[in-house]
Amino acid sequence: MTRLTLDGLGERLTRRLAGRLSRRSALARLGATVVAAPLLPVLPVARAEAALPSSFTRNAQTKDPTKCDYWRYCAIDGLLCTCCGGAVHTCPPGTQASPTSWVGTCVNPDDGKSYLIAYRDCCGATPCHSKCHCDGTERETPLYRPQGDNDVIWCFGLTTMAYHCSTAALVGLAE
Amino acid sequence: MTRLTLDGLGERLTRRLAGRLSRRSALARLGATVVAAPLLPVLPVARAEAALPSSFTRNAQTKDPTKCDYWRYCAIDGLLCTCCGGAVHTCPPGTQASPTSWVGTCVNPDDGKSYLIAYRDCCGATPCHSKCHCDGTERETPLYRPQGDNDVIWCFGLTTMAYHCSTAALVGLAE
Amino acid sequence: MPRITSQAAIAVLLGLAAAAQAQTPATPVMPEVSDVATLPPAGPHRLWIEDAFSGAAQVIDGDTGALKATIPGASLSSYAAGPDQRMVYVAESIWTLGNRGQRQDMVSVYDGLTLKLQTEIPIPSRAYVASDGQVFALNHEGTRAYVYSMQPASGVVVIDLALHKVLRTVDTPGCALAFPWGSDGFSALCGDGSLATVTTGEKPSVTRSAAFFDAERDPVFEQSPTNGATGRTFFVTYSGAVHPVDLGPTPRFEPSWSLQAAAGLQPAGVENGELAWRPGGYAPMALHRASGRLFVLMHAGEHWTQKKSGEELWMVDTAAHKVLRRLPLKDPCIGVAVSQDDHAQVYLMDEKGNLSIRDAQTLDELRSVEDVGRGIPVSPAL
Amino acid sequence: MPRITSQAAIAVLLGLAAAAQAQTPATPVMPEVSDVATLPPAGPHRLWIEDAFSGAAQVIDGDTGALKATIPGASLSSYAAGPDQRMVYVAESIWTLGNRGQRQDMVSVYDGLTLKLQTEIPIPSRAYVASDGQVFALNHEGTRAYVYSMQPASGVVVIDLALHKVLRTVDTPGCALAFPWGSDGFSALCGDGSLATVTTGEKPSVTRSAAFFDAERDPVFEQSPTNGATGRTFFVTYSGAVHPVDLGPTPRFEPSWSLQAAAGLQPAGVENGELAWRPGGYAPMALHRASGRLFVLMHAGEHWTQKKSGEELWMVDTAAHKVLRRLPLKDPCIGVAVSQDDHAQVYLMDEKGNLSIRDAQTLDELRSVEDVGRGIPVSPAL
Repeated sequence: MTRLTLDGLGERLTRRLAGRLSRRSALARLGATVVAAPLLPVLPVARAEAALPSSFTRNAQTKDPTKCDYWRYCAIDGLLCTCCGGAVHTCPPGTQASPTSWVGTCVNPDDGKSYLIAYRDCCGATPCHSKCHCDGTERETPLYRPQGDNDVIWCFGLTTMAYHCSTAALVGLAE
Repeated sequence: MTRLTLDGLGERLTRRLAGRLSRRSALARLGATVVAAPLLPVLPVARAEAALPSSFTRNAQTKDPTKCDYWRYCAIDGLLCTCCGGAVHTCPPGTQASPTSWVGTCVNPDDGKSYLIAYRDCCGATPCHSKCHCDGTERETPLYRPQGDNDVIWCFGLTTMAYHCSTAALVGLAE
Repeated sequence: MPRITSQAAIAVLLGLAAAAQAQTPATPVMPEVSDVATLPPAGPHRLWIEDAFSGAAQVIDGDTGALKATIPGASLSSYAAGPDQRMVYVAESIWTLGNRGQRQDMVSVYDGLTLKLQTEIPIPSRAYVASDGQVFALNHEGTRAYVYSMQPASGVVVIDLALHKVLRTVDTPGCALAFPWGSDGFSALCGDGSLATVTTGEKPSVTRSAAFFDAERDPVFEQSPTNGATGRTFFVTYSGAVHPVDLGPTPRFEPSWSLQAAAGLQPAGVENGELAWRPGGYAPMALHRASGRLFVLMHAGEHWTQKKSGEELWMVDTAAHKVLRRLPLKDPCIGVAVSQDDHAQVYLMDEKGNLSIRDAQTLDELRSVEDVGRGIPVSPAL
Repeated sequence: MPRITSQAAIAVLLGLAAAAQAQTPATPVMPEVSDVATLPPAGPHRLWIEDAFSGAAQVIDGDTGALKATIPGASLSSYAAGPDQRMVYVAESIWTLGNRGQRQDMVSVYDGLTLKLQTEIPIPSRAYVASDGQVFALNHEGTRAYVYSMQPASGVVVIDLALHKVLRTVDTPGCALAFPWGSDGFSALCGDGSLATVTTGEKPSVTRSAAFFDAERDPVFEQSPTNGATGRTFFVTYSGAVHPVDLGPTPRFEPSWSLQAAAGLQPAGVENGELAWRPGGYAPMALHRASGRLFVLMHAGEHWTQKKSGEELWMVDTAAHKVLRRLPLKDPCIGVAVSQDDHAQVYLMDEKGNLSIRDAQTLDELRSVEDVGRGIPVSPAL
């Protein structure tokens, strides 16, 4: 609807309003999600694991969340907030945690279980100078399956989408 | 005057106008310079050379303007436009040549003469990805002698001051 | 007394009357005038290096390796060229205060020779993604541009490039990207593995095919190469299955075939632990449209390594389903592009940011450019 | 049914109802909530790494070397902190369309613990320079900020940080920078080698001293260290002459002395070919105010090498005019900073972007941080 309305308006005005309107709508629609966030997960659970663990899982560790081989990062793409003044599921000061996220299913090598990980971007500031750039691609899907796409800037519903870094919050067991 | 006027206005408005007004005044005052550009030089001529040439001059070459030791770059600071689709005194496509510049006095090792070089920035586009970054510091002066300060973004009087790269135009003999 | 005049002007500008007076005037000689370069008309070997995060696309001459210009762009912009690259289009999202303020989505229009900004076409929204896929594409005539938008809902903004205005936004629920065909049609890929066929006239129509790939376990690359003039498209899955489809009002699906089989190897599977040669990278493949030759970056790895850099470049005859050449790469490559002329060039970007320019027939290296910087190679020829 | 609700919401947002329905619901367990960190109150060893071109300042804990936060800023911004770093100020120039559009100059005000934007103070203009000098400075009480402006004419914008508004702009023709002293005064350096003394009350007054250095042949560094509380300032020339001045309503000039002589060497001259130890770099010196110790990056070179990286760090007793230590540097350093506490730390940034944190007494290395990235170290303590 938003768009149809906009098409009626003059170009300049359209541009001035576009961002605000579409963000508003996004926010409205996101309301539920935001509230319900603690009780996520929404989202795709991978099919039963194959007998053999994935190459990422076979090499994953559970001790150092500032390294790309940390078990939760099987599908992360971006700068680790753990290197930027944040933590595994904590955004650095001055940034905003996105209410939306893409999702990965990572195996914790300590218990061999699969967990859902919500990769929430921290937004609203210039990118972190972190050297910790990782690009996990396990079950990472293209834009037509956005819930698994780590190329998307996941800052929907925030006042700005300037990307700063990415977190990996545990949201549930996958089995 | 500009400023006194602005002080009277509301803060928001002040901000909206500030850039435009100050740029306008700058442009107005620059008119003469722009027009007179072909007959520059304005500008500080160094005192008589010491007997010995400077270390930059002793190592300077006159063949390759994409290298930092090219003779005209004795006081340049920035990305060489010669590596960005421009030339020694030509801005790359899509950028604007600044009507103002800082000035250096460089010795051409071929004739041993000192020449005035106007370092004009090319502005109005994101910075060039050039690997050719140089920082000549011969007679380079601090902000209180801006005509010799190569830390200043010399894009005064243009519609934007986004820095792209720097050129080195020959403007005259220094003796 | 021009010198006086200009001295005065500068003096005022810099507030340095005192200093200026003190200066010895220089002997007037004919000074060099500063000017601005323009690009020559684009030849077939013009190349773009697109850097998603820093923004800006470098314009490189494949015949010399020289950087000729920079197309300005905000972070996470998408770039496209019109016919003969006479016009250059940048789809970008800019906030009025840089990292905050009012969001502004637009397609900025630049003259292809001067790179001077011609106009900005405001658009309601666009997908803000670090994607090299079909998020911004022109039809083969260069009269329409399609911008994929996912905020708040999935849709495609249709732009008339003659009128410089948005015609409409077509909702594409569950489907993304835009593979243009004909004058005003495009196809999109859907989350259930089907294809959406969209006509964008007064009454836009969206029809969905049956699923033709498993979008969850073995997705097709969003960078799958397409020919906007014919609709001929090769959707390549992460595991290397090639689905040839003739896009159009009624898309024609051909049986899929395997890149590995085309090289005389076992087709690759999708189970953990299964090592095979697989396509991968950030710009993993490029199609030479006239010859139907596909150039694919391949690496040895398990499934879900679709972004891993290529260790070999495979030259594939898409008609004969045959791999004609396997070129081992000294340094792993993140992207490949190919020019569209008869004496085509292949462009390879390695992980260190070095560009290799090769003859597309022989794959011999013609020249290499060191330290071009992050970014993927793109041949902007429509 | 929160899961249903949120599924629906996401489904709408992403237009993926179909896909979402298909998904197996996960076993609900207590999921982690995403939150945002805040900074602890600043200790004396908090350090900023300021990157002029990319913008942003990294906040680093000198006791661990860890990156604690990033202060956002546009390209070519200047950064300053209020008392106890409870507030952080960024003087920046932003165009509404990034590389084009409407220019907006402002001082952005951030809370020192949350780094949340509090307000933006619009200013008429500011010098748009890649300078690490005194272009943006607070008085020692943190009640006033001074922004140097050179467009169109030389002047200083005076800001009341309690009212968050510009009080006035004082014209400083022929003079630049702002070295604050007292509650509402500052001094500026002039192109003829003199000092301008400025009071910024209702009726601003600007008085000029006689020239005390040769601004053309041997300028003083714009990064010359100053003590806003006492006005004590050491203007250091490119050749290493130190001019102590007590800034104030009536500045008191002391005879200059030579850094080289303080090390038992010949004072350096300014003629070509004269090799000597000289100060240099992008942040070439730092003053420990309580002890009066000056830390200077020195290199062996001829005159006009004022930006060359330091090959030694000299620790200088400014009262005794004596170099106490000469520390050879393994890698050449572009910048030095020092904390202001009794157990002070010295911060050295080398050309490779590695940070060395040292005890200011012994100059022993306490820790080093690899690859911090471009930028100069700054101790933000007022």
